[in-house]
Amino acid sequence: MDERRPALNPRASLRGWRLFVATALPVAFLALFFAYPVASVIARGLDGRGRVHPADVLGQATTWHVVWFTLWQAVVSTLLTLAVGLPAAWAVARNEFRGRSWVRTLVVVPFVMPTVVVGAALRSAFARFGLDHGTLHLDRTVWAILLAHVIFNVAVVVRIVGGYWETLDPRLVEAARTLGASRRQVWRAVTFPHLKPALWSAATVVFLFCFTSFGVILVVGGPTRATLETEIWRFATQRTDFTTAAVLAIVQLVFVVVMVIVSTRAERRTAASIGIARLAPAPRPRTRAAKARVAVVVALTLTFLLLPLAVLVERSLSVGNGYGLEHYRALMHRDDQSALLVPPIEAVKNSLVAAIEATTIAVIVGTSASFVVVGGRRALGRVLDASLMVPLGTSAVTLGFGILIALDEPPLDLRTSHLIVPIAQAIVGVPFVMRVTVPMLRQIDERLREVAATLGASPSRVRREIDLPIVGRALAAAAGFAFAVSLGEFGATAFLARPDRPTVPVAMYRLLGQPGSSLRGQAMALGVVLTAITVVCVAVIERAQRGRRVGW
Amino acid sequence: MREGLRVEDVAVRYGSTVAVDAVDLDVAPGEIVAVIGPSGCGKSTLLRAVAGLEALAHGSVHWGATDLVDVDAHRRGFGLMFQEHALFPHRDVGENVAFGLRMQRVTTTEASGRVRDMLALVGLPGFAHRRVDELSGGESQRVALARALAPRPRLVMLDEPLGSLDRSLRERLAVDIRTVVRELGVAALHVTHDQDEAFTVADRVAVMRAGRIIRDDIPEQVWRDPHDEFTARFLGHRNVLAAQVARALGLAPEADDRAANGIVLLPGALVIDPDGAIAATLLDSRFASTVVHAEVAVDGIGGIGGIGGIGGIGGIDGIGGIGGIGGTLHLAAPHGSAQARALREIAVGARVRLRANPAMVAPVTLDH
Amino acid sequence: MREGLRVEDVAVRYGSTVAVDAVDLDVAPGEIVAVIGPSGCGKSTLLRAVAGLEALAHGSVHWGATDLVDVDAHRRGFGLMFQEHALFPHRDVGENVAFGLRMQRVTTTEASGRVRDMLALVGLPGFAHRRVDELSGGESQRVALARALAPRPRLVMLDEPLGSLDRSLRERLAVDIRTVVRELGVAALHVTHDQDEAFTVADRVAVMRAGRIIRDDIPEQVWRDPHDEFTARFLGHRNVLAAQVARALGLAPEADDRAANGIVLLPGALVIDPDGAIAATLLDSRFASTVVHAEVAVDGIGGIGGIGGIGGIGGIDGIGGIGGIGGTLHLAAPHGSAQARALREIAVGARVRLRANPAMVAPVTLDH
Amino acid sequence: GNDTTNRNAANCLAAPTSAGIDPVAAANKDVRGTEITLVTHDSFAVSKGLLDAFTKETGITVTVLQSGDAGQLVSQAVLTAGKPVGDVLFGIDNTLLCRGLLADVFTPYASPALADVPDALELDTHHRVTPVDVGDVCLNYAKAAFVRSAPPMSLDDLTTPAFKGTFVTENPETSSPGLAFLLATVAKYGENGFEGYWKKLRANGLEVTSGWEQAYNESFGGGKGPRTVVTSYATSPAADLMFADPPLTEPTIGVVEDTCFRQIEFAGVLAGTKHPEAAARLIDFLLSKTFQEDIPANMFVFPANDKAALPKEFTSSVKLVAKPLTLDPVQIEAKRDDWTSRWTNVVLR
Ligand SMILES: Nc1ncnc2c1ncn2[C@@H]1O[C@H](COP(=O)(O)OP(=O)(O)OP(=O)(O)O)[C@@H](O)[C@H]1O
Ligand SMILES: Nc1ncnc2c1ncn2[C@@H]1O[C@H](COP(=O)(O)OP(=O)(O)OP(=O)(O)O)[C@@H](O)[C@H]1O
Ligand SMILES: [Mg+2]
Ligand SMILES: [Mg+2]
Repeated sequence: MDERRPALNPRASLRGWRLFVATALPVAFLALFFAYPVASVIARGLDGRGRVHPADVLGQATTWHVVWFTLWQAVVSTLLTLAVGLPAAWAVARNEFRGRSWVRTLVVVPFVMPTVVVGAALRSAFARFGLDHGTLHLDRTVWAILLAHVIFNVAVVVRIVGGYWETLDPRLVEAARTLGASRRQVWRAVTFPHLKPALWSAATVVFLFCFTSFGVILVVGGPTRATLETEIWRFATQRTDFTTAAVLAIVQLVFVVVMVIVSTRAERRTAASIGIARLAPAPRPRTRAAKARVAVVVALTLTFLLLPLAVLVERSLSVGNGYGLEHYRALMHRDDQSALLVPPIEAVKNSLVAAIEATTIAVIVGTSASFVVVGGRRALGRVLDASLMVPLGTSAVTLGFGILIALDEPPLDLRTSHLIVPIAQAIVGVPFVMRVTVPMLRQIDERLREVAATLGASPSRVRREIDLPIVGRALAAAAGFAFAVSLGEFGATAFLARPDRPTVPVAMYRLLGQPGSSLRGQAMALGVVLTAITVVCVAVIERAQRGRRVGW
Repeated sequence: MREGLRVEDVAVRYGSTVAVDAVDLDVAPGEIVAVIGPSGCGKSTLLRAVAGLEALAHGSVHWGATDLVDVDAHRRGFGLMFQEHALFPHRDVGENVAFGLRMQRVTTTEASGRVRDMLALVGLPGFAHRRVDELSGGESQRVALARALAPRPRLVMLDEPLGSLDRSLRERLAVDIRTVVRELGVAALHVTHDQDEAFTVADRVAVMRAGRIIRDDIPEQVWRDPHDEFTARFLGHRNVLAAQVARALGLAPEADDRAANGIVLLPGALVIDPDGAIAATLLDSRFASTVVHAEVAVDGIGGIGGIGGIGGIGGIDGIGGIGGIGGTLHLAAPHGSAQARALREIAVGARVRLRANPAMVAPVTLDH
Repeated sequence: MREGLRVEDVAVRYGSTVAVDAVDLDVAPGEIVAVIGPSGCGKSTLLRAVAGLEALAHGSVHWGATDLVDVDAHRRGFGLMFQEHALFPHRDVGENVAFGLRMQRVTTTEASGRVRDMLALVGLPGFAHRRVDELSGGESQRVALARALAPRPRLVMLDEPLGSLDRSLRERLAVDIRTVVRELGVAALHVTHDQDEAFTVADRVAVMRAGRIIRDDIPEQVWRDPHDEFTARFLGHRNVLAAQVARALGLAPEADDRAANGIVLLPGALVIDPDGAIAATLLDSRFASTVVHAEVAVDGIGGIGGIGGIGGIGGIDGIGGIGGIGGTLHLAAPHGSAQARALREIAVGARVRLRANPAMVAPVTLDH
Repeated sequence: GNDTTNRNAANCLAAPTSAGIDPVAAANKDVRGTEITLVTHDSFAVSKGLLDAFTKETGITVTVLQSGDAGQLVSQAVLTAGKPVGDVLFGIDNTLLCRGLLADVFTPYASPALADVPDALELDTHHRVTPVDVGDVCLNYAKAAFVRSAPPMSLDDLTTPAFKGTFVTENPETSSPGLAFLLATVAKYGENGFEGYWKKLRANGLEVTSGWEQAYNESFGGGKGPRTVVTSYATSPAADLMFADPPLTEPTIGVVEDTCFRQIEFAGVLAGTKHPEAAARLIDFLLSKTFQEDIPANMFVFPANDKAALPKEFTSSVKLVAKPLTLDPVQIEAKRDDWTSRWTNVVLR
């Protein structure tokens, strides 16, 4: 019997040149800006010119202590973040209330908070509650690290899981309730299984962030804590011992690769058999108890996440022995003398330009890759899905130094190009975009695509008319995220030789790098400005998307 | 106070739309009440409100003496089969059916036996391990039905439970539902758009219109005496006449305490009879499964305009357009009857004489 | 070669299940073919295969002379209304209906006019700006129907388009669909589980059973001469008798070229007649919307066991259990008929005499 | 092979293999229109328009690339040795000097402007690097905290009960001033004695942070924090004065002069540059009065050029200490990792 191929299976319909482009783009991006640089720098470290033998590094007990600590703190941080983030995700995803979209926006604020400020905020909070000394002291402990990780990463959970949560058909919950399921049973039987792919997604991102956490470990954890990331940095930059750094980088890569293979696979497997066919708006909480639940969750989350912001604002306003706007005023007048500082306006402009470029790259590459993962050939999709996550779990030093030594020949001598900063930031943004879009694309009811096809929509039209709008809101959330991440200057950019286009965080750190109380105040004021810009931009990005479609 | 569902003066709003309004309804244990009404009249919303899934804008829902206003959906012990099935996509067919049993902590062995029985009841034996996305529309509907019945809720609410099934299966399942409900002594609300299903299954029929229950009576009574044009048309009675037209045909509405300004001709009210008093022209005759339908234009009543069937929500025939030539009446001749044979012999356009049977006429209030 | 759909020897498999098997089917432009069959027989799968959404395990689908094997779904110009509606959740009602028009680059003004017309057609004027999750089941079905019809595809396939609607609306829309299809000269495949809908709307009826089309004929012909027990029962004919039982009742199957080993009694085949030759006991009588149903136990044929209605996929009555006492036959007396009046006067359990009308009998092949 | 590593640290100051740039040729070559890149660390700062003066004078445009701290800067230079990211590197100091030299990062260039620079600063006699500025890492204390009691006068003071719980310093593994201070203790107590000193510091309630920012701004609180003694720079009082809020007449921060470790920052022409002459001109410019006088108020270190005038905040509040603690760069290169490891064992374990 002749098995004839399906005339159309819209999900697997990425074919021909479109498949090629959609695949080539992320593959080239990954190969050029990640795989090749990282391989180069590791090869450089292992070329036998080093002072130590690679095997010796693996033989040291301290190496494995560091590995163990890195691993467990990342796992525990991830679990804690999920625990804190889920109620918040529920509150913004399943409830309509005034200011809901602002809450969604505000959770990204920690992403642009300088680590030193978060550290300081934690310390003052500890001091306030008497947790800075005595038996219960948390300052400079692992607990402080975990707490800081939670503060930074709750946004990941709220955005990835929350966005996905909105696609849960409320009738399933209702069906379970009429069958006698209590709230908890509904969670276990319906909600949790539905959320699993998004939970894996969010967990992956959070884990990778915590696994490669740098500032938090050094600043919040204090000098006694070391993770693979800080050790790679120390060996590569402070000791110029590229061999040890390379071996540690390999160890890090191995763990990350295993993790992303496991998690992307789990994410794939937990996808439901019946997809999203309904996007009902979240209801307003009706009963007083329901309202109270939402209010409490929102209030606690915001308090927790915005504590650093409060400290930042307080410091930016603190002048002499009182409060005032002097620091902001000084920022405005800095232009003319400009000894230490880049003019703030220019820094803001540089930041915004870089962030827009980074976000654009991340969204284009991430979306193409997502479509390949969901709609391309299966093996290819799986490989791409996992491998695009790896950069998120790779040491910024490895990547930054890799770019430095690998992309050193024209036409790819991007080391000094202005584009290198947004590209490096996009390397972090792409996985975000993917972790938001892939599970959602997978979850879209195939019949919607089929209907569109029978109404005359070509596969690319289906993607434009069905897939993109449905994931649009989540995609906007991811874009907002990528934007914030870029504004907050994560990752490899710190290890590139950056062109003299100082961004706001750079300007801030420059101000903080000198003695002088007014400089510190101005740095804080600049931090507040950055936060405000971030909130506004993220809000604009998200609202632009939402305005386009019916109430959704 | 005796057990059973008591819905009192309930209203449900979606924003400014009132989906359910001033509804009163009682269902005793062991009783099945069918809720019928046109699409969008609020049937599903009523069930959702009773289940505790929609907030009441007004009124109350009681079980016996207990006000359920503060009782959560999962504590009401009311089962609801959703019109859209809402099967759990992460669970296979058997697990879907077993869900309510698991919530009741029924032992696994008992549950699996019950699942087997329920699946057999709905004609899907051996489907327990099927994925729910591999079911046909009707199969999925039956799984939803099995899932709603399995935990034996004290009130079972079925929203179009048999809508996607063919007639023979529907008839069998309607009888089965009735048997199950009776045996278990549970109360049941059964939403359907099929009056035959309602008549087969229900002890009482509640007719809904635009959010309100306008009639609540035993099926045959509703059928024989629909009270108003809307109900009459909804039940498939096509000949609704204004009083003056009826008089012209010699069919004056009975003296009645209701303000009837029209009549409905029940099936059999109009027969072909060479000696009949009514002269008409055969406009169309159409084959259907139990009857042959015919449309006739009755002489002399076209101008009066009192004959229904022309547009409006009750507009059924779609041939109302020719009402301009003369008033049309509908005639249904059961297959194998002398009527049907007679009809076959009359060509479209030919003259025909009809006799009206005053026994098969009921007074109705016309929709203005 | 002339235009139109030609399905040849098509098979569709889901893993090891064969959902559609050896199906041949032609639909000419302007023609409506109804596909009927029990739940799970493969109707939806057949439509999906024709639309290009399922791989053919065998056979081919042509439009005119063009083999469509390499033509993607979106290039076939075939519209498909899904049984589950599958409305686009991110678009409002109007945008859903306009979708196909946009794909055809119809101008916005024309499109919005067409959307308005289509929504009016399905009885949802003014719904254009509604969100689709705020529709009732029947409303959502009608939007799906409007969406499928709006772009005027050369072949329109409707999968249970009227299943969630009440009878009067269904009848009106069935006629409207027929009118639209005729006017546009498009070909149509109309899946339904309602034989009346099939008869109203279709030029031909294809009866499916377990993936195969076992009959493809004009509606009345199928009804009058169902050929086999399955079809007969599916159409609601309840009295299917083995040949020897038929002979015992004096109803020998006609000489026929088919290997008929049984007969079906069409409605009107059995009437109450004090002078009738058949003696029986009235077991049950039940009110329905067009007829009064009655079950009678015929003397002398209980032991033979050749009377249907007892279990099996065709098991309809649910009262098969009493078949042990004596063979039961089904009797339907149209309301208002003498039959119905006669039935009312006979008490359950009383003796009754029946007459068989050989004209309303058709030979059938029994399912073993 | 151009790694730090295969060669003995001892010969890092030995003569280079390459000939270097001829100052005369560099001075005479027409370099107008050349674009060169200055690679430096994040602390690099100059007044606005300063580099424009250079451009106007020479026709050379300068792009500044900044990356991380000095350690990172040197590591990157080592990694890209031979294929440099830029043409001139500024910001390698004496603690890292040999690391750069061993990797052959620089091309020798003896700038004529060295005439105005004290010979003591020219650690590399082969002119692969040119000293640009000088600074000291010293203990700072909050004057307000020592009104009634005496401020610390020496390293030893910090181990006494009077200073229990007052001192915060940086981890030498992660911070440049932290490393400088460790080297100060090595210079003071010797290779075998410094661990004992740190043990006593630890017993006396030492606090260690990962970076300067945390130590100075958080723990020391810029002079108002819980800790009253911190490892910082000799110029901190000047910065404190310049950027005080509200303005001050007297610095609130004092420097313990006997604890200072001398840091000299160098610039060098990167080997592999395509514009050696223009790069050489930039080195000249870095030593010029224009640039040198701009250094103090922007980077808070002292100019290497004797002739450069200091701003008034500097003359009034700070000075380079007369007898700083120093160590030979060769020795630093050979032992640094060992010292920091030992330090870690004593202080952090
Ligand atoms: N994806 C699938 N995988 C496996 N089996 C399937 C799948 N979809 C349908 N089936 C099976 O194929 C058969 C035909 O299904 P189809 O949906 O065509 O039935 P149908 O005639 O439309 O029934 P209904 O009237 O209930 O909608 C059924 O037995 C069904 O269980
Ligand atoms: N979530 C909602 N928001 C706003 N209006 C709604 C919503 N759900 C239903 N409606 C409207 O309320 C009315 C009643 O809806 P309901 O679903 O109860 O109708 P129904 O009687 O079940 O109809 P059907 O037979 O078509 O299922 C309809 O007009 C519908 O459009
Ligand atoms: Mg409904
Ligand atoms: Mg189907």
